[in-house]
This record gives sequence, structure tokens and C-alpha cells, in this order.
Amino acid sequence: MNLNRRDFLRLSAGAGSGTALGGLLSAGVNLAPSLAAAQELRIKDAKTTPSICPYCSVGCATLVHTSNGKIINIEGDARSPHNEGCLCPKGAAIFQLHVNPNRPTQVLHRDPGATDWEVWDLDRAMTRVAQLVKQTRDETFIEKAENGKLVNMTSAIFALGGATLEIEFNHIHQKLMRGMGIVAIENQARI
Amino acid sequence: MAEPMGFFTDTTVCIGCKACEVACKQWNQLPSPEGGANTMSGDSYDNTRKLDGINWRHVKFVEQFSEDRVGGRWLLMSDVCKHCVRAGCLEVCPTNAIIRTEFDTVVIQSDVCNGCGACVAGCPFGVIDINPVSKTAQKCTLCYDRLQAGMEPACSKACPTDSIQFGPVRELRERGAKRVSQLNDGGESRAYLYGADEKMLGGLNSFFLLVDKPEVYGLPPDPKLPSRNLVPASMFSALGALLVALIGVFSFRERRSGEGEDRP
Amino acid sequence: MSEIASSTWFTTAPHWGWLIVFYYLFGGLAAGSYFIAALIDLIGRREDRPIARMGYFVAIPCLMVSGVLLLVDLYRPDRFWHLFLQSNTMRPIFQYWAPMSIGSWGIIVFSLFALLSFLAALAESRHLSWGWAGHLRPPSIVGRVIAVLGILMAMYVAGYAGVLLAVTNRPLWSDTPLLGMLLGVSAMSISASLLLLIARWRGLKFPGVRSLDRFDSWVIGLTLLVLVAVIVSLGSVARVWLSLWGALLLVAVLVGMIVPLFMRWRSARSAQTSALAAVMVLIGGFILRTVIVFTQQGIQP
Amino acid sequence: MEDSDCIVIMGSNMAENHPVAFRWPMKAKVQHGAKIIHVDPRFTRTSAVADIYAPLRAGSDVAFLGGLIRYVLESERWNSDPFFKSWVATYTNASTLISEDFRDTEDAAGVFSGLMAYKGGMPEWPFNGFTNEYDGQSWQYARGAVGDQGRSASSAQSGEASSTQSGSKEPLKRDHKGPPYDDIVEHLLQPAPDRDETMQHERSVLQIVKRHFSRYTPEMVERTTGCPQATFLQVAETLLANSGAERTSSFAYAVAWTQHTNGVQIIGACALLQLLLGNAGRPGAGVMALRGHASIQGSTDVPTLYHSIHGYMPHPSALKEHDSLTEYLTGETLPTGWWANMPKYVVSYLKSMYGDAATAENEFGYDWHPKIIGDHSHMAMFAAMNAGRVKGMLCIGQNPATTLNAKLDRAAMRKLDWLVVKDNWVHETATFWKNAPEISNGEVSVADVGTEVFFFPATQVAETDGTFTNTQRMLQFHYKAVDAPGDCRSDMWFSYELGKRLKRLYAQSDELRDQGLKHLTWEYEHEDADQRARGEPSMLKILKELNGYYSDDPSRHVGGFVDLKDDGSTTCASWIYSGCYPAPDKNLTARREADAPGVRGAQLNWAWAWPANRRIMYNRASADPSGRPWSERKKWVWWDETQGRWTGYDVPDFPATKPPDDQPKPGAVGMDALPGTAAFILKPDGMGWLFVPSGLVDGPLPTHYEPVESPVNNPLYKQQASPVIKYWKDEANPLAVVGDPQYPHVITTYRLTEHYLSGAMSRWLPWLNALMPELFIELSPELATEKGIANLDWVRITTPRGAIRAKALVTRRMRPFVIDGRRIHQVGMPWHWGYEGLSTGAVVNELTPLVGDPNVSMHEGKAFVCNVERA
Repeated sequence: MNLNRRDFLRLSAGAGSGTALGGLLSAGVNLAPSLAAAQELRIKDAKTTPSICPYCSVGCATLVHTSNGKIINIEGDARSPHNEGCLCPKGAAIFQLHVNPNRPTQVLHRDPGATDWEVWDLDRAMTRVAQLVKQTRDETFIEKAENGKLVNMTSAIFALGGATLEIEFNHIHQKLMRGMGIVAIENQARI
Repeated sequence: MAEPMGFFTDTTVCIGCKACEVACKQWNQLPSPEGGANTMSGDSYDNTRKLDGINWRHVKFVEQFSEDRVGGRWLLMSDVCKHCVRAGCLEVCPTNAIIRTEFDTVVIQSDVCNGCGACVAGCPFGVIDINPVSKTAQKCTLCYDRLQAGMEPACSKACPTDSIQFGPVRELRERGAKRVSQLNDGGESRAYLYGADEKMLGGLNSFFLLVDKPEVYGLPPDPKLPSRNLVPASMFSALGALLVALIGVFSFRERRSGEGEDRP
Repeated sequence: MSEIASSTWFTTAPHWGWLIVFYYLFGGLAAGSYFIAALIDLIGRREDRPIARMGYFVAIPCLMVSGVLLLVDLYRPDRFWHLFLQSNTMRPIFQYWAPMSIGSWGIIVFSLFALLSFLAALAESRHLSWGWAGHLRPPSIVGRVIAVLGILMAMYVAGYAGVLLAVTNRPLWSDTPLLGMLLGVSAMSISASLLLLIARWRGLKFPGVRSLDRFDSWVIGLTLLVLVAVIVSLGSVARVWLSLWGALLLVAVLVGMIVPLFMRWRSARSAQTSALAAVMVLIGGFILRTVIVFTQQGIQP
Repeated sequence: MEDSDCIVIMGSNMAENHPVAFRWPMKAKVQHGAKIIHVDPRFTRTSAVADIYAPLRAGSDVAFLGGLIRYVLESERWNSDPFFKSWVATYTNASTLISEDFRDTEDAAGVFSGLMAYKGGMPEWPFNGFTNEYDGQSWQYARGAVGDQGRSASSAQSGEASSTQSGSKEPLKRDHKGPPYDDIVEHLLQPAPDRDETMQHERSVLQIVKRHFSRYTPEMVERTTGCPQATFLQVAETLLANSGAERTSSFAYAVAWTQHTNGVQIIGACALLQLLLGNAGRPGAGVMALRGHASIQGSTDVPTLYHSIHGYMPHPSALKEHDSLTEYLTGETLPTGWWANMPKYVVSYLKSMYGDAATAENEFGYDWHPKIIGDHSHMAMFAAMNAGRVKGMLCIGQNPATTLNAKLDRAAMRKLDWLVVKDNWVHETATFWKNAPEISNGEVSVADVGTEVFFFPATQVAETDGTFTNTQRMLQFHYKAVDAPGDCRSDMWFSYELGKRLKRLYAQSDELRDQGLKHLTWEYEHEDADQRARGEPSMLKILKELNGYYSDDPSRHVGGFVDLKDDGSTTCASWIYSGCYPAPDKNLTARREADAPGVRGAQLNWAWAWPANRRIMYNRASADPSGRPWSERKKWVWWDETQGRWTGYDVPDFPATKPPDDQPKPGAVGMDALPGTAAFILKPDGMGWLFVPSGLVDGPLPTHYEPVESPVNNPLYKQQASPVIKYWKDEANPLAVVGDPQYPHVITTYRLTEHYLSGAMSRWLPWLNALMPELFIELSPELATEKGIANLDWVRITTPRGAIRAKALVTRRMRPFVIDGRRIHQVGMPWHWGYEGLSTGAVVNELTPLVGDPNVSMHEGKAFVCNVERA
């Protein structure tokens, strides 16, 4: 592995004095002086908000640093007994979940048969969704089954989702669905 | 000067998760190649490929499997700037952009660097390259800004298995030696520390525990300073100049006048 | 990677490419032309002074081109001055151990001498009416001092370029201390060829033209010897040339060295042959520089 | 896991999918030399750091675990070390006798007694997927009178299987309708099961288990799983050597166990093994389920799942005798053990739904509560949707266009009248009508998709308050750091807003069907005026409803589930979460106080874990029958004689002052019916179940069945696959026959560290996407050579459901298996890609079939068959 070309050098004329100066150079450790250049810590004046990683189920604690209403940094919370400040690559990338040019911020609507989206107002969209839910519920509701049992339900509306979401969502969502008689409630836990 | 600080990267507990890569990008706000629309390298799970101006941590994946799969290994290693005690990049920088800090780490000041590329070629480990955004040479700073604020570097903080450990180099070397003997006692005789003593460039402040030859991990077995060639190369250049000068004197001096008639 | 020839295999190629190839070409021509010109001025025949003047005239534009190339090769050309002044303290920087630093200074100093000689040449050819400028060339004392120092700086500039490559960790470049010698010697050879070509083209018949031919042949011979030494010193690293780059190197050797030597040996006094050989030496020199700069680029860990 | 001496990771690629959780096994390994064993079809990043890597063919897990069970039962150490005998006799049902009618798979060619054609279900809902079912009557404990032993705590049953009805008691004739319900509980009491303390009786559970697993020899393990015998034995020896009084071993699994048609049985086999080894309820022991989503535990606890209501109580079902609250309680309450408290939890739940309108007179509004009429699970719903029976879908934080026979799923979605997608990214489901492959290739025209589609942008985690429940049952509150941009709103906002609007729309209705909605309590106005103006609900008010409060004074929170009553005086949505928010100023889920470094403890002041902040469940088992720690090293919870109570590092999961020598009182109910050694308090007999007499619909003991699609015949039994799997027959859901030469290779699907699920939360992030930028298929060089495929070539992968393309990643980490004498190739594909995002790729789930586990309707994505060729 190590080459014999060094031997070649040793034979050559200038090498003797070269070694002396080379030795001086290498003994000098570092020729440039040591410096301390004061650094600006970019979260110095930031507000810190405790948060939790939204990816897998380990529940790593994070700290969100904000400045002027903008997120500037998200890193692990070293106090947490789950992660002691560690994060996986996804957890380390939470910042880009928030600050990301690919992120949608408007309500989109597509009419049956339409070839593209249309941007809708939030209120208009909610009004329409509530109407559709009511209409479908009313059309498909089963009060009593064929065998005479009281069931008070509809299976024509499917409520899907929840495993990456807060328990508060899970609670009020399933409460609303069951309150309306919608029983087909599922989330990722089963897939 | 504060106590020398560094990394001890124990490759035997690395799980190749790349949290270090992302945590580094997050803290230092580094971009991804092609805005993230990268291509697959086909080299195991490594799509980062190498350390450069926007990848200051790089996890390497080395698959070692024989045909019968017996005793197969998948070596994983998070590579980073070695923060050499005798640093090649620092030697060759013409602008003093590269400094040795109070933590004995090596930092490129992006506001000073003019992107000449000398350090890129000078680094014995291929750590540095130009960041296409800042158009300056960049590499791991060992989170100089965080260190000054008493915080741990982003990568070692994120590392889920403590494969990357941060601390005073003296302490890390003790820890590393202990881990090597633990592994040796447990039957892993191949474990050793790479760069933990002065023999390698005066010591690497960021050193590694490996279980195979350095070149298997893409590390030079015998890294050297670029300045090793300065004197010999200069001498030979001078020798060349001298010889040419002699030929010149021999060719052009006045007494040769009259010899130089061209044939028509 | 089955076997690694050198620890330099694990390093990153800098972005130095065609700009640097041309820099080496023009920088070499500038240094070599000045070197030959000043040497003729110092020890040559008086009747060869126009050749020397030609050398000074060639050196300046080549130097300017090479300077621009170096500047453009920086990723941040706006910060080129950081090479000379510490940007945050405004103190001058001179790092004698960093070839890029001393090289930059060297080019500046050399440019100064080249400029002075250039002015003298201009004055002599009556393109410039500053009478004092004529004294900046030998045989005046000032002129001799300038020429001697200028020769030293030219030799320095021709040689440092290769030292810059050696003081890295790249395969080939830093695996031999002889690239500076090779590039320096070759710079003299291509410069002699360029001056020859101009002389032949302009139909000059000074005795110095023959001297140039002779000088060039000897220097080519020396270049060949140094190249052999380079390959020997590389040891197993030389296998990087078991590639297209190696083939190209062979082309450089044949076109730029063997064939011109042979042509000059066969028909020593033919002006056409001499000119053709000079062209081939220049082409060979260019290819040699291309091979030296680019061979290492494909080698990455 | 940090306390484990040996950690077996099986059915999980823990290092890749739960890197931070993997911190603890690695600490155990580095700090006290714990052994890490990885059993997996692929050599993954987990295998890379494991001490032992055991390869096995995807879908052969029960054979491997069965082999371990047999090894343990036959080993000298297990039969001689007094720890195991004491543990198994006291804490498991090993000595209980099983009904004389029980026939094991050994006697019945691979099926259990009671198999019959499916006859359950209601005509309104033909989507239950069953073909056969078991009558579990013969699996019961033998006792004076045969009767139902009730459900297991985490019952997966939803009622579609008619057999679950067997054994339920005649409803009690009551003279009153409402509370108290003690009479029902007492009425349910049965004679104690027969036992043989020597465990030698041939119908004792231990002997049945021994006979059942006798054919799982090391030779058979190798033949079936492809794992070399030597490696298997190394695993078995290591596991046994690290179990006992002084040492504990743990298992970690994830979806690679659950995504099988016998997933519940795989987990059961592991639980059985761990119970035999005494690895339960003790530090460093147990079976850890590594779940995939931030709050998947929460979404099971607070069930956005059709089959249960809060706290693992079964959803009222038209398929069972659930016509009134009394009948429901009669059918579902267990008279002995903790579940005897169920009436309190159900009534408090109904109070949380209907508030003051829920009274004793109207059975707390029970009639308003809907009943399920069959399997409404994910796959069943998509089958129904494909049949045109589903009109609308609210899809919130999920991406079904890329899951489970994705092409069928998208065809089904085209039949919807409307679809609401609420997500952070405009993902594949949101654009299924626009950018799906069948649209791009012209198979389906955009204009023909008659679905009205909405996309609502959501907040990200730091843009809202809320609580996630992690896989260790820990509730952790997170705070809002910034307001979300534009029209991004929290998911809570959406439900709250929709509820407010619907309540307005129905305000005038007098119909019975609308009474539930009209009476639904729906007041979660935010405390903060700004947030109120945005319409965001108050998380604390929602959390308070989960915790519970006194009905007559809502400002008084209940302190925990022991405070709950069955008379309507307490309101509590989720009994298991009760105690997380015990006072208006004490939100325990928001606590962030860690134990001092170096102090042994259970981190009891970090957030809050259910139940009642216990960190290890069933931790009574960490002490021996007399209440002393099994060993100093494995001390956790013990009986303090002087104080007369249980104490330790954790909250004891046991009545605090019930002495270890306590004996059940005759005729008592609940915990009083169990002895002081009944560590498994949610079980009606207080014991860990080696043999599961009820609660499972596919057999009381784990049995190796081949996956539905397999290249080989079952080497162990005549019965090929589980006889009771769920399969939704559809022309878009065909299956390959056993050994189909068109589809000779086993394919398994999985996730990568760098991506998340369908990629919706990762393929838009440059930092993550760049790390794994393209879809690939991993295959061995042996297969690649056979097929002329080079690394990075495009490969075409086909199954009976579809064909997709991916780049080849040829690696020796994949290997061919010799199964039953034949060389079987196996390939693997991550399934993170789709047609949206920074990197796009084929939807791997276009390959997967709609087949499911009969207990939980979980699909089989981890083992099916395919063909590969160069594209």
C-alpha cells in the first residue's frame, strides 16, 4: 500500500534540506494563528415552545424556536425520557413540514367532471360540506334494520383518518360521527 | 483557549438513519441537491454520495456479504470533517478564511472565503467542497455557533444511538479506548480507533471507531498534509529553472554569435 | 475499490478545469517569454534585442489573460482581493507556506517587472515617448537589476503553478514533487516555440532565432527526462494513466516532444520545419497541461 | 427496553422505523451487554447492529415462534428452574382445564374444533368478508357449567362472527331499567374453572400447549422458515439464557406481524412465549408494539375505529344482543377482574355524548347511539364503496389512494358523490381524479369522474395545541408556537366547525334519528379570543371531557377512573384517560419533568400514561407470588409489609392494599373475586393466557398457516391458510393460487427511515426526499442474474392485481430461501411512493390484495407473491 516513491525522493538532491524545512513546517503544527471569531447564535432571542414529533409513535419531544411569528428552528427536547434530545431524520426535518414552499394554504374544490381545481373560500367550502353530509345522511339513514332492530346509523359516509392526529381530534370527530349515526369510522391503525 | 472539543463516532452502533445529516442541514439551513429531487445512486442506501459544501455529514453504507451470506456485515458510518490538529485545509487557505477556533476546531469563515478551491484539494479526507448557494467552500463547523453558546452540535444531539458523541477530545479518547477494549473482550478483535492519537495529522479531533480497514470506509489509510510537498516540489521547481537557465545561458550567450545563420 | 494506490484517492477534486489549463498555458507563456527575453537582454547578442523585445511584448498580454482566468476561476471573483488583504482586518496577508498565497503575490510582483520591461520595450520601439523608460532594460544598471529580478520572478511563476498542484492531496498532483519542475521546464519550451513561431512568421533572421531553436530542443529533451522522472516517482499511482488520459499524454509526448525533436534533428535549418515543430510543441504543451489538470478529476472515493 | 438482557426484534425493522426508540436497545447492548436478535426476511439496518441475525421467509413467523415455544418447553432449564414453574403456575392459566369438547389442530388436520360455514351478518351489509367461522364453544374453560369466559381486555371482536354470540347469558329480568347495575354483574358470575395445580392433567392448558407445539421442531422450523437450524438454535438458547428471575428478555414487533392474515396469532404466539419465560409485567420484559403513527395508540384508545367505543369497550352492535343498555352490559361486562367496572365506564361515556339529556330513564341516551351492522373496517368499506354503497368520504390525514389494492381503492373512490380531503399536502387521494396512473394513461377520463372533491389545508404540529398518545400509552401535550398560514386550520377546527353547522341544520328536527345529534354536547369554545375568532376549539375543554368531571359541577374534574359512577353523576368519555387532567390547573399530559440523571425511576413526572400513569402494565408480576421482588436486579413493584401496601418505582397496577396472600371471597365480583396473585387484572381470571379461551375468532392457540398467497404448501399441516380469513371477492381483487408458476417469488413491503407511510409527510420535504429519492425493489444477485437484471435497471413487478415499475437495487442483503427443499426467491419494496410530491414513483400497493385477519380485518401486505422481469 504505502508507496516506494518516498525512496525515490530520498535519493534526490534537494530532499535533505527539504526534509529539514518540511520538518519545521510540520513541527509548527499550524501555521495560521488560532482565532476566536464571535458567532451569532440564530436562536438567541427566539421564543421556545415545547412540542411533540408528529411522525411515528415514539413520541419524541421537540422544542420549537420562533422569532417574529416565524419558526426558525426545531430540535429535540433533551429533557424527554423518550428521546433525550435525539431525533430521527424525519423528526429532524419537522422544520420543513412547516416552512416549505410546496405547502398548500388554500381550500381547493373540484366540481364533478371538472378537469382542474378551483380555489374556494373556506366558509363557502364548509357550508357545502355540511350540506352534503346532511343530504347523504338523510338519504341513507337506517333507523331500524330489516329484522326490526333499532340501529340509528348510516354506512354510506366513511370517516377515515386519525392516527397521525391529536387525540382531541379523534375524540370530537368520532363523537360527531357517532352522534350523527355514522359508524364507518376508521384510521391507519388497521392498515 | 478552551479545551479541545470533538466527535467520537462509534460506527458499531450506527444504524444508518441519517438523522445527523438532516439535523445538520436543519441547523445550518443547508439545501438539498436539486431541491430534493435527487437520483438514486444504486450504492446501497447511500444517496448523499459524499461530503461536500451542502452535506456536512454523510452516512456511508458498506455491504460485506459473501456468496453464502455467512457472517455478512453492513457497515454503517457517519462521516464528517475530522477537525485535524494539523489541518491540510488550513495550511493551504490563502485568505485566512479557515481558522482554528478556541475549541481547537477548524472553521471556514464563509464571509472571508473567496472560493479559490485550494482547501478542497488540500483536505486529506475529501471533506470540503463549494456550497453552490454561498459560492464559498464549506464544511462542518462543529456547530461553532452552538459551541460558543454552550450547546451541543446538532448532529450528535440528534443521533439516536449515540454513535456520534460530542465532548472534550481527551474524554472522548478515553471513552473510545474503553469501547474498543469492550469490543475486543466481546470477541470483536477488529475494532480500533482511527485518528485518536497524534500519529495521524497530530490527532483528529473527530475520530472514529472502525471494525475494518480505513479504506473500506472510504477513509485514507495514511492521510498526509499537503505541505509535505512544499519544500521538495519547490526545490525541484528551482532545479528545473536552474537547468533551463543553464541551457539558456549556453544557448543565448554572445560568443555563440555567428553560428546562428539560417539556411535560406 | 479493489486496491488503493495512495491515500490521495480519498480526496475531493477541486473545480479547477479548463480555466486552469489555459491559465497554465498563458501563465507559462508569459513567464517563459519574459525569461527568454530577459536572458537574451542580459547575456545575448545585441542584434537579438528585437527577439527580447518580442518576448516582453508577448509576456504582458499572456499575463493579463492568465490573470483574468485566475480571477474568473474563483467562485467569488468579487473577493479576489481577499488573497492580499485580510478582509476583516485589512492587514496584508502573506502566507509563505501556502502556494496560492505566495503564488498570487508572485504574479503581482512578476507583473510589475514584466510591466517595467514592457514599457522599456515600448520605448525602444518608439511606441512610447517616455525616454526614461528605455533605461528599464539592460544594459543600464537599473535595467539589469530589473531583468535579473524579473527572471527570478518568471522562474518562480513558471514553477509555482506545479507546486500549487503538489501542495494538495489529490492523486497524481500530490503523489510526486516533480510536477512543478515539469510545468516550469515545459513553460520555457512552449515559450521558446511561441517566440520561434512569431520570429519565423515575421521572417526574422537574427542569429538568436537559431539559438531559440537550439534552446527549445534542449529544453524539450529536459522536459522528457522530467516526465520520465515524474512517472517513476509516481510508482503505482502512475496507473492512473492506464486510461484515456494516458493515451492523451502519449499524444502530448509524441506531438509536443519526440516528433519536433526528430524534425529539428532531421532538417535543422529549415524555417518551415522549425515553425511546424514550434506549433506542435505548443499543441503538445497544451495537451500536457490538460492531462495534468484533468487526470485526477475522475478519482473520487 | 433499556433494562432488557436480550431483545428480540421480529416483525419489525426497529432501527429503521423507530430509530429513537432503538436508542434503548442500543444502550442496553453497549452498557450491559444485552443481546439484540433480529429475525427478519431482509438484512436491514436493524440486522446490521444485531448480535444475531436470523433470516426467515416472510409469512413464516408462527413457525419460528412455535419452534421457540417448543424449545423452551422441552429445555432442561425451563423444566428445572423453580422460577419458571412458580411464574407459570401462578400468573398464567397453565393449570386451568379446557373443555372436553376441544379438538386441537393436531387432531383435526390443522383446524380447531368448531369450524363451520359463515352464517352471520345482516342482509343490509354483505361486506364482512368471512367465508368460514369458528364456534368457540369447545375452546372454553371446563367448569361446573359451561359458560362464556368473556372477552380479553383488548377484544378485537366487532360482532360479525356469529360465534361470538355463543355462551352469552340470558338477559337478566330486572325490575328497574337504570342504575345501579351491580345486579347484572352478580348475575354474570359463574363457577370457577377446573384446575390441576400440578399441570399434568391432559386437558390442562400446559399439556395442550405442549402437544400443540410438539411438531415445531428445529428441523421443521428450517423447512418452513428457511432459517438455518444452527441460527434458530442460537436464538432459542440466547433467549432462554436471558430469561428468569435475574434476567429478562423483551420482544419488539410492528406491522410486519400485524399485516398478515394471522397477525393476531403471531402476536399471540409471542405473548405465549413471553408468559412461559416470565417476561411480562417486569422491567426489561414484555412485548413492545412499535406503532407507526404519532397518535395511533391515541386513535385506538379514543377510537376512530368502527368496532369500539372509548377505552376498548365494544361498539353497540345490531349483530349482538345489544338492544338495550341492560342487554349490552349483560353481554359485555366481565363479572370478575377489572372489567366488572364496565357499567360505570359506559354510563360516564354516554353522559359525555348526550350530557344532561342522558338520564337513567332513557338509559342515558343508549337508543340514540348508533349500532354497527357488520364489518365497517377499511377494507370492507372500500369493498362496499366499490359496490356503490358509500356516497361520501371524509378523509382526514390519510391517503387511501396509495393503500391496499390501490387501484381498486381509487376505482371505488370514483364512485363517491363527494370526497373531503383534509391534509397538509395535496396528496394522491386529493388528486386521484386528476393524476392517478389510470387517468394519465387514458384508461379513465377525468370528465367521467363524477366525484365532488374538496381539499382543506391543515395545520402542522407546531401550529396547534393538542395531545398525542405514543406507543407506550403516554399522553403528551404539545403547544401552538405560531399561527398557520392562509386557510390552514387544525383538524379539530374542521370537526368542531362541521358539528356546529350540522347542529344548526338539524336544530328544528323532531325526528328520533336526529335526537342524538341534537343532544350531542358540543361546547369547546376556545379560551383565547384570537383563537376563538379563528374558530379553533379549546383543546383543554376536549381533554377535560376525556378525563371526566362531575356532571352536576363540571368545574370539578374527576381524579381518575376509580371516581367514575354508573348512576350518571360522572361524565367521562374515556375511562382509561381518566386522571390525565385531574384539576383545571393540572394538565398532567403537559408535564416535562424528567427524573434526575442516574436515579432509577419510571419518569412518572413526564407527561402522563394510561392507565393511571402506570408505565409497566400488570407490574404486580414483577414481584413473586408472596410479593417480594423476583431479584434485586429486576426489582420494580413489591409488597411493603410494614405499610401494608404495594410500592415501588412505578404506580402499582393492582389494588394498592390487596395483600399478596389475599383469597377471593365467595360470590364477590370485580377485583374481590380474584386472589392477591392475579397480576393480569384485566383478565377475568387475573391470569396471563397461554391458551385463549375467548376473544379470538381464529383459534385459541397460534398455528402456522401459510399466507393467502404463497409459493409453497404448508409444511406443517394439511390446512394451507387460515380457514377463517377475510377475503373480499372482486374481479379487481384476484388471488394467485398456491405455487402459481406465473408468480413464483415472495414479495414483502416495508418502510424506510427516510420516508413516512405513503410519503405524504416526507416526499414534499427536500431534506428527506433527497435521502431516498426513488422507488426501488431490493433483490438478490442470484435472482437478478437469473432474470438478467443489473443494478439500477428498471424492473417490472406483477401480481394478479397489477403491474408496476421500479428501479433495481441488487444486494446480497436479500437472499434466496430453501423452503421444503425448493429455492424460493424473495423481493422487497418500500411503499412510500405515489404520483405527487418532489419525487414520484409507482404505488406499490397496487400489488397488494384485499385479504384480512379475521379478528381485526388487518390486511396482508407483508407476504404475497409476484413476478419480476427486466422492464
